[in-house]
Amino acid sequence: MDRELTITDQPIDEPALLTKRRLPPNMGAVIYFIGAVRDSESGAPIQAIEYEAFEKMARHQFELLFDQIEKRWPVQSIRLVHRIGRVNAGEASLWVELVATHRGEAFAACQWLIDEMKKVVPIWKRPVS
Amino acid sequence: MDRELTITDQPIDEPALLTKRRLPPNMGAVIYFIGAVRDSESGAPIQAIEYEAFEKMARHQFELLFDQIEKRWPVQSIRLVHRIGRVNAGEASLWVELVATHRGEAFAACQWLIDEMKKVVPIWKRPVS
Amino acid sequence: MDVRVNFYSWFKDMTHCSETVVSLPANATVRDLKTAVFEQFPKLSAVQNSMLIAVGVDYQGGDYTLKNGDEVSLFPPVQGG
Amino acid sequence: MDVRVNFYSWFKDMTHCSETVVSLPANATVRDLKTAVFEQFPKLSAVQNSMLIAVGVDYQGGDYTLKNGDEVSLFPPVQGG
Repeated sequence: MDRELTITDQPIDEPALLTKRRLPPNMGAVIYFIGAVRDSESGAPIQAIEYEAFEKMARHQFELLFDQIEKRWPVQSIRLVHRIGRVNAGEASLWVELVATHRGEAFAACQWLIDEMKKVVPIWKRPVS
Repeated sequence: MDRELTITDQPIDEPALLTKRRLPPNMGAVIYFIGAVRDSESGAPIQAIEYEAFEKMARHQFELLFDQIEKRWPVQSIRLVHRIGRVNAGEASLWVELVATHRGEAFAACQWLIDEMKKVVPIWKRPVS
Repeated sequence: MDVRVNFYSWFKDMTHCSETVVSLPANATVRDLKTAVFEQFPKLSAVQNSMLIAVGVDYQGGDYTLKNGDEVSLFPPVQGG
Repeated sequence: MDVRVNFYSWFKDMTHCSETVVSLPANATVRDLKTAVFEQFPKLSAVQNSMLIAVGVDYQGGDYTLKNGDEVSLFPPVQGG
């Protein structure tokens, strides 16, 4: 399984990432998930979220999740970008691309990845009001 | 719920579609699903798939599915492009964008939409070898 | 009344045409129409279990009563995406 | 042995520091380390039920035996995405 993991304090450049997609002709499904910062948290308006990461461990934990996906689903490739630092409301904090033969495994693996990362990858949020 | 449905015999221009995304700042999740034509069908190599649609009914059935989604999940917007005519292996035949507050409803609605369209929307495939 | 019938996908290959017109008595149902169509195209009766039927742009069952001007479409299972 | 301990997120706010060093006997476990840390930062013991503990880049439980050079991280539940 091809993997590409980016943890960055720069805005996520979706068009540039799209340009670099590799879609081998035996693959039938691509899923993108984009998590964006919303302009409120627990009902109160916010300007941004400040993301903090324990980056070395975050990378390792992401790789462990990718290992699990590789074992469980026939996924061709995963590209994941997580932004850290200040992310303004309306901007993307997470971008995931998953390429697979069929949509079933693409959806299953993508949802599992996001659910699990929220349990184990050491990244924290702090709302900025 | 905003909706935009396109049935076209032209290639799906993902970068252009991405540029036109509307992501209100109270929305936290975007999903894209891209269905691509694979270079084999039932084990035999193919060059392309020829898609035929009963277009007027296809539009109506898509709208009925969007109505159902609007009733069942708090989804902000759906954009869907289905290509008809000849689509070469490696090219996208289906493009779906779904914007929602949270990822749970985005994933649920997107999967439901694709599963259901494959049951009711009158579009047919013919492999070209 | 005359009812126009459209065929799609490989149903066209079986009937060698994309549409036909069948003459039906007033108040005929979709079931009556199928009987009439199968007389004209006997091969289609062999695939009736996987046949989908629409009147206009909506799916309808055998009990649906046709009215003048209705347009019926017969086609195999759909496979979009 | 001396073990470096890092704090993340609002654990830093509670301890007013991002790291500390605790002295432990040889063969001390993560559990022993927590006891030592709670002595230094009593507020942390109140949130120990929602505390995650890593040694290096892997999560570890209380029974894990620390060795010289280990770096321990204590942090609240993660919230990426």
